[in-house]
Amino acid sequence: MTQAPDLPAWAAILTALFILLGAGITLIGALGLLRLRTFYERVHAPTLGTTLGTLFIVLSSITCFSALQSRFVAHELLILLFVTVTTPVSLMLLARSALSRDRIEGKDSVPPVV
Amino acid sequence: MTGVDGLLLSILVLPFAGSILAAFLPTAARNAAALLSGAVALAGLILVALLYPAVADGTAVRGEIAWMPSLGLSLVIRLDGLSWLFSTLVLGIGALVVLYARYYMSPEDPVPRFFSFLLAFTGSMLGLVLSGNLVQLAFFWELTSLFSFLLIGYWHHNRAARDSARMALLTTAGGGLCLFAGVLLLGNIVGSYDLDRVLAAGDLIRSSGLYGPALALILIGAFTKSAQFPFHFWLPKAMAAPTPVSAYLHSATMVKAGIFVLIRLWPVLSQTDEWYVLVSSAGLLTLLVGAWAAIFQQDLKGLLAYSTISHLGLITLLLGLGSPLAAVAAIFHVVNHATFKASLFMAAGIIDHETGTRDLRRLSGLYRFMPITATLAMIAAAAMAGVPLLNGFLSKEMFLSESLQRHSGTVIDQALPVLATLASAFAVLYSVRFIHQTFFGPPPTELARTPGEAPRWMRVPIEILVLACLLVGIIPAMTIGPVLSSAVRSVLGDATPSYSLAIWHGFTWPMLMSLAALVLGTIAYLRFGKMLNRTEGAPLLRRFHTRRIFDGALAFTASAARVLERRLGTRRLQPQLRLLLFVAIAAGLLPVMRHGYSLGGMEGTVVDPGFAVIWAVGGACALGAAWRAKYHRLTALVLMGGAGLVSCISFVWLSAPDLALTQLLVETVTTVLLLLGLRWLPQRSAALAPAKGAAFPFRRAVDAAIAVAAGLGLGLLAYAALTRAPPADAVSRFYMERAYPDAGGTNVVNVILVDFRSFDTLGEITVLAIVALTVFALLRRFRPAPESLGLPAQQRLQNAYDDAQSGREVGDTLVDYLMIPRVLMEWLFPFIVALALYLWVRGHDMPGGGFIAGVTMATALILQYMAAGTRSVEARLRVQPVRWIGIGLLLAVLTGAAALIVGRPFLTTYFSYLDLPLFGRVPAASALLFDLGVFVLVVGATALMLIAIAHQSIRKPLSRAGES
Amino acid sequence: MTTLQLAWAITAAQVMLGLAAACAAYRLLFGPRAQDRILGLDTFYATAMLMLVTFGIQTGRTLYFEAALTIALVGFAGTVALAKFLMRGEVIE
Amino acid sequence: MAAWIDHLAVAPILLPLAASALMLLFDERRRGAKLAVAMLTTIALVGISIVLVGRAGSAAAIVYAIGGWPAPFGITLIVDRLSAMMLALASVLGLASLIYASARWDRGGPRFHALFLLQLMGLNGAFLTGDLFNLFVFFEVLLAASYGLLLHGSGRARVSAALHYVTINVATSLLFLVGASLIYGTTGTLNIADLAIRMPSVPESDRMLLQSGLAILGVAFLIKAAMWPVGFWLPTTYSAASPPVAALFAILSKVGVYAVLRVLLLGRGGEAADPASIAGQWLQAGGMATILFGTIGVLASRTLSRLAGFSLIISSGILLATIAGGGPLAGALFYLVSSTLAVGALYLLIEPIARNEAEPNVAAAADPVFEDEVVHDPDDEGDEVGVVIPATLAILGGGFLMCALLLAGLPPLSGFVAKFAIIDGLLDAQPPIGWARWTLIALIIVSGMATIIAASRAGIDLLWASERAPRTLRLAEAAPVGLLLALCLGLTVFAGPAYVYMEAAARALPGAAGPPPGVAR
Amino acid sequence: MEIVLALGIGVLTASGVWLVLRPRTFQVVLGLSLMSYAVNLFIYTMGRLRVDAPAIVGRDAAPDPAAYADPLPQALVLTAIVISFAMTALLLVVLLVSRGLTGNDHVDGDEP
Amino acid sequence: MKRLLPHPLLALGILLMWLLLTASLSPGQLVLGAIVAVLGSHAMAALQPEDAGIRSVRPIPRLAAIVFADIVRSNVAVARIVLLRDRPERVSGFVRLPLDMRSRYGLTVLACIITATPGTIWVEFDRRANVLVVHVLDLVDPDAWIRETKHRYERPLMEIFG
Repeated sequence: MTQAPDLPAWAAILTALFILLGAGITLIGALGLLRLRTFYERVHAPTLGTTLGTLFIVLSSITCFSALQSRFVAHELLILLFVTVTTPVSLMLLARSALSRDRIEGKDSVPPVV
Repeated sequence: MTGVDGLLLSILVLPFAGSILAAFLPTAARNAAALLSGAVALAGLILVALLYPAVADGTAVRGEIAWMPSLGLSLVIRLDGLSWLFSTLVLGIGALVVLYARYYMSPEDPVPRFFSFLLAFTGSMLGLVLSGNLVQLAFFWELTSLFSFLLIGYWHHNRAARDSARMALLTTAGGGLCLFAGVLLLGNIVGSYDLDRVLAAGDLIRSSGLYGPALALILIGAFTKSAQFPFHFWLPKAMAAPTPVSAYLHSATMVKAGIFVLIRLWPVLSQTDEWYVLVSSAGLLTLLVGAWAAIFQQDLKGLLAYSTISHLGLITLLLGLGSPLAAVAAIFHVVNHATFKASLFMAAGIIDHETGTRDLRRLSGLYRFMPITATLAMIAAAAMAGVPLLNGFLSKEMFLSESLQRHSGTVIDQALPVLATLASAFAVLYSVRFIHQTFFGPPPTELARTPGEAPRWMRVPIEILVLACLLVGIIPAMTIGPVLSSAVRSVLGDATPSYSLAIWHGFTWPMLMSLAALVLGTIAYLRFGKMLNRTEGAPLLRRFHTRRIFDGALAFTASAARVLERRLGTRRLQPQLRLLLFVAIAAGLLPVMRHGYSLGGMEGTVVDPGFAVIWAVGGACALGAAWRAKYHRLTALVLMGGAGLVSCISFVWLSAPDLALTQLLVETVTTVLLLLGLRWLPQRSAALAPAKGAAFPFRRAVDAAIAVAAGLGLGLLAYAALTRAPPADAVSRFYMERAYPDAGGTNVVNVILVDFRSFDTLGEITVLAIVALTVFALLRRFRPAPESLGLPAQQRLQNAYDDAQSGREVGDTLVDYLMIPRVLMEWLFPFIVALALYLWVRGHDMPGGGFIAGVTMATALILQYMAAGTRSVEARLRVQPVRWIGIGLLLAVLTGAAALIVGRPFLTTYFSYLDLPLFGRVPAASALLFDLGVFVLVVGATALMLIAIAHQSIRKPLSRAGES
Repeated sequence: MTTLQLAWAITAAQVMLGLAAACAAYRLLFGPRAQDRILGLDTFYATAMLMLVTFGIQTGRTLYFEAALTIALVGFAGTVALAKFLMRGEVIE
Repeated sequence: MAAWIDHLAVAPILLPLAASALMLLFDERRRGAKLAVAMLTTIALVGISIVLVGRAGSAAAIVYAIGGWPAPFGITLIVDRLSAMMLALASVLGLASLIYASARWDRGGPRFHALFLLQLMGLNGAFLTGDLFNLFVFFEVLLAASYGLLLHGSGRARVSAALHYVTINVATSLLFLVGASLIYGTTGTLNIADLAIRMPSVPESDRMLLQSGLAILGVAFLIKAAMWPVGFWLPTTYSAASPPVAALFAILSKVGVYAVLRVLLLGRGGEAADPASIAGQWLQAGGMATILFGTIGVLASRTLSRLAGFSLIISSGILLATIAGGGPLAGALFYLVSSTLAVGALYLLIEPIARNEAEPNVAAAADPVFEDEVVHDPDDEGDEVGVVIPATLAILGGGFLMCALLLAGLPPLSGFVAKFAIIDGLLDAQPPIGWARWTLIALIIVSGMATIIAASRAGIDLLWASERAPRTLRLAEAAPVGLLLALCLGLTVFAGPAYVYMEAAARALPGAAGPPPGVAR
Repeated sequence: MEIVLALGIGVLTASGVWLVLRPRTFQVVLGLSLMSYAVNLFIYTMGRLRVDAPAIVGRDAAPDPAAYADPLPQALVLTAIVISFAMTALLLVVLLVSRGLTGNDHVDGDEP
Repeated sequence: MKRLLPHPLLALGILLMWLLLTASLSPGQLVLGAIVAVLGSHAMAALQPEDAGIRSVRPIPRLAAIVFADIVRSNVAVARIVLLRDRPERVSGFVRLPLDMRSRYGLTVLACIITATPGTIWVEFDRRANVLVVHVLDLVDPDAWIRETKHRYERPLMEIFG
């Protein structure tokens, strides 16, 4: 499936650039999931995708639709905003849960309780 | 309806009406019930008598009421000579039995019920003999079985009565079913169930290929009812019934029903080899076996019962012989047997009544206590033995003379005279024994009370019957002659032979045989009389306990059925599901096998690498979930979430954004739901698993095969469909064309949901509502397993830690854990609400809609619950999901019903564009309101389900007394 | 001309996101621990959301935006529930 | 604009739905009012269905287009003789169950009345709808409500049974979806009447898919109809349910048969070139196996409720085998009505007959564990609904006897007429009559005999031989049984007109002459 | 695309069926959920695959049906999703209650 | 006013969101958005959240800029760790960060910042001790890291929320 909207050249280039950047950053973050050694290291990886990755893809989308509809379309910003707010929630909770589990199992790599 | 019709009908209706009336009499109304029954019987008798002139010449009168005309089934009441004779017997003896029973039945018994059954039985018997239709005959036949069951089991506190009633029912009703099948075959051969037409079609029937089966089935019916060997066993057992019942059922009615059918169908069924062999051999065997067994009975009623069997065998034998004269003898003997056997039963009842026992060995010399009864019994017994000047003699002589004729040219012809004489001698023997042991000899010694004469009116029925025996025996031509003639003629028609009813035909062979039997029987009694008292059961037959065989067969049936049920069925779930899937796969496969699997020619779309990658992930997730679900539930759940997400992405890829949204939201809610449930499930681990049986690998292999087959099957079907062009004129074209112009929405999917097919949506939300209510109701009674009643391990550890640490309180860990997320989730709440409202409003035009909005809203609520805890949320928000469900449902229904007010069909939408001042053109669709109902309901239902489970964690266990 | 290049760029981006999803799925499938799997699922969701946005770009339609927004706004509920279950043994207290 | 009587077509669905929605707005304390609403609704349903029966019997079928969309596109409700008859049957059975439940059973758990009405709604919808997917939706409605009602009162037996029942039915629903969607995928329509028209013109190359769909759909129906070997769930499930619920369930398995009549026979109509379809032979064989299994089960059953359950299986088998074998449809319909009423009455009778103590505690499961579990119902304490009537044993015995006769097909009630009609119809074929028909006839008779054997054993043990304390029976428990049995009696007396009606109903089914109603193209 | 989707449906179905046949209640619930995913996709395929053709019609001209994804199967899937969600919830609660009453999580309520 | 519109800022936010969603500034959408905004703020009011108590808005732009820059920088840093050959001497570990700030909202924003920045994640917080445990992917000098964080984020946040 190779198709794309018909955009002016500048918009097309920007869109392509942003989208590739965003996807690339996200992919790097995801690769981190594979490469990093411990859970606490791995938990950092997805934030790449949810910060800059999302930012660029959203930018790409904004560029594209603004060009298509000849006006500034910004509703994608909502995605960015909510992702920024919700991702920390899940990661925080997850990290704390992992910590709790490791403590219960007596792993020595985790900090003792305060 | 003519006058005759009315008369005929009232003959049939009277007993049933009386029966219903009697059933409603108070338990103590003995006299009223008896009076009613007697009046009914007498009235019937009078009606029948009035109709005699119409049938005297052998023709029939008919009354007909349409019942199921399209099936050729009408209620036909047909009275001819034969049925006149039987009706008279039924009603006449019925009246006498009623009189007798009035004195016989104890005041403690619920007598009205007895009379009610008796009358109903009478009615059924009349219905049987008056049937002008084969189906109707079977109908009343089964009714007689039924009411005889109730009569025999009348004293149901008595185990013997229960058992014998059941045995009688099973035997006769089972036979009845055979008869039913048989008459249906007959009807099929003839093309009509009408008796007249059937009787006119004898040749057609006998030449039909179905003759054999039909005959066999009808004979089984007749033989069971008439207690022919080997179906005779129920009759002696039925002596557990009150004596009036025995007197009635086993003389004139029940057992004669079988005979009646044989006579009725004699013209069309007999005259064949099959008939001769089957009927006469059954009759002959029964005659001998019954008589032989009667000799050895110690019970008065048992003796009479076997004698009845024997006489029924005699009649059957006569019918089996197939000659018209034999048929005449048979009909004649029916009447004679009825009279003397009824009186004998009544006499036996009196003896039982007066002495408290029916055991021949304990009875003796009763003549001096009850001379009248004794005399009457002696006369009746003499009739049974075939002593001259009594009616039994006449018919027996006809029988003996028939036995001398040649019928088949086989060895039976030679043996028959000897066997007939022998059977007669047996009859003499048991008759003599009956009389001599009961009435003669020394006075009885072991009786509980001193016997005396029975009440005056209790003897009257016997007197009347004995008088009949005498009259018929002495002046047959003047008494029974005309009746017999009309009966015979109605059966035999033109084939009626000439016969003479006279006492004296000179010294003929039959006369000599009779005498020989009398002498032989008497000598035998004198010689062996004492010995008979010492035997238990009849020699030769002793080992042949049909009763035990019957019981054994029943028990075997039950246990075999249980084994089979276990083999052929199962109560376990897994085999059921295996079968279900197997059958489904097979069903889907068969047409493919027949038509061949083929792909269509439509060009496919190019495979997108991203799509392929996603599905590789999705497939792996699904397989992983299947792999891990046993011991790693959480893992499996997470993996399933992955698979769900993949299917959601594919919906997006395949241009179905609505589906993707819905799938996604449902996915999230399902995950939360299953997690909520996980808390209450037992820990599982591979280490704790029980040992596996030997069949384990095999079962897993089978399951795997089924799984692969199902996956392959569905995948192949999908692929086959995908490669074909869609049907050209699919209805969806209409939806796309009309969605905007007629329904005002551009999102066709949503327009279908809330307009074209909104009825589906209404049903769907109803399902959701029902399930939510069910979940709620079920969880009110939820009691967790004891080991999951306490806090989960994590919480216990964390609480213990909080408790141990100075400066911390129990629960601090939780508060710290959730502090930040809680703030964020609280502030997200209004935004999610706004999103939900947005999704609802735009649904008609773009992806969204009430359901999606509702689930979004519910998720917002659940997030609050997760962040703040149940109590905290419910202290702040008014959460009333059940009410929301009600409101949503009502809103949707009322929106739909509003159309009815203007006479439009239900759920017709109203749609137009309003030009509002500020807003410009605004679409105003009633579908939006309908969707609001969906929205509210979905919020309520989803929240209710999740919250109901969540509430289980905060319920306080009752502190039990005695526990610390 | 640019359209074709853009199309290729978008497809490439989708493949990259697909690979990212595959990486996430690796954690999802092979753990080793429950938290890794949940992390994998969370990443998967994020990736999926981004993928939806790329669809929007590809087709030039805003239809997919709501789905993406919904994932952004409520998609984390699943992760929250899973994490809380790990921590506390139950989801709603 | 449609005549008012046409709008009545939607009332059997709308009325209970609205009434139950209304009930949800009030909490559990208003039980009396809810009972009144439920009772009024059910009585109204009986009235409406009688009016519809009258209407259907005298004129052409009502085709009610929901939402005003024309036939193959929108969803239509079809009131013809058959659906009107099924409506009447359902509402009468519902009324009887509700009266019975009012004796005390409705207090076994919350929201009984709402669930009850929704169950009726689901049934009515399934009978009325002329759309395949809508049929699925109503199947789900009635199933969901049946889960709720089955679980009403809770307790281990019910929950265990429900676990199986729900699982099997969810799997079945998936089959339904697969089948229905395949049919849509090959014909492009979901309207049942339209399907009948389109099926013959499905190209040969797509036939494989279409028939696969029909077959899978058929399996889904047959599971609901409890055909062997996919019907083992029925006796266990039904005997676990509380009596009024079980009585109402008596019609549930008939929905499967009804669906076979409405939908599967289309396949036969479509296979004009192939009359003795293989599917029909399978169905017939399956039906006969079902009769056999039911017979075995009846003989093996130790409790009355299992006996009743297996009787239902027998009746399903007889219906399926008769329908599939091209037997008399009218006779089958007559039998359907008669056996449903009889089993319903039997389920209502079982509990009073087998009742051990004077007043069973409907909520009895165990002591409450949680504080909030003890829901104090103000009118729950010592409240006598109805009058305790004398002569209990006679009434119970009489009722039981009648039920047994109906099931065994013995005179004098409608069971005999029904079996006569079926056998007569089976014999009424062009000779020679095939062995399959002979087997079927034999099986029908044998199953009747087995019913007598089992029922007499159970009845004698429970009614005649038991040494129990005098039983109590309330009017509210006896009256519904009386109602159902009186209907059977009526069906016997007026067998002629009833049969004529059913013959007309059968003639209107697809496969018979003339185009089916409900499609305007 | 078609082959990928068909394979996907097959794998989902097979996993679901395998789980449905397992003896533990939770497995059965998961299995039914997986099967319902598969069936939902299956229903969707009956409208054939359309890439880049959502069923949103324009407001102006009469649409050409061939240019859109078949909306009817989508509507059916939506209904099916909702219903299967409801049934999953119900089954879950039933199995929880069964677990509480019988003390184990075997589908038959007792260990074989 | 407070009863009519409990959280005016929030309401504004929702209105903004609505307008963004509908991508329209038509009067109709404005009115509809306003209605939704009022509804949303009432929903919030029902939850009875703590008052945010924003003291000053001046530091916000600067903070935002710092955060954005940090996010970009750490994105690159983490990407390097992932992509290039990982330094064997790189250690990751937990850092205990004693806080001075008490405001819940301040802490929340801090949590978001720390977690959203790749390479650091908010792990545990003890309310009574006001100590935070952070996991750092590339931990070179814990004390320096603590000092920097407190300076860069905590101080401005304390200015904003007090």
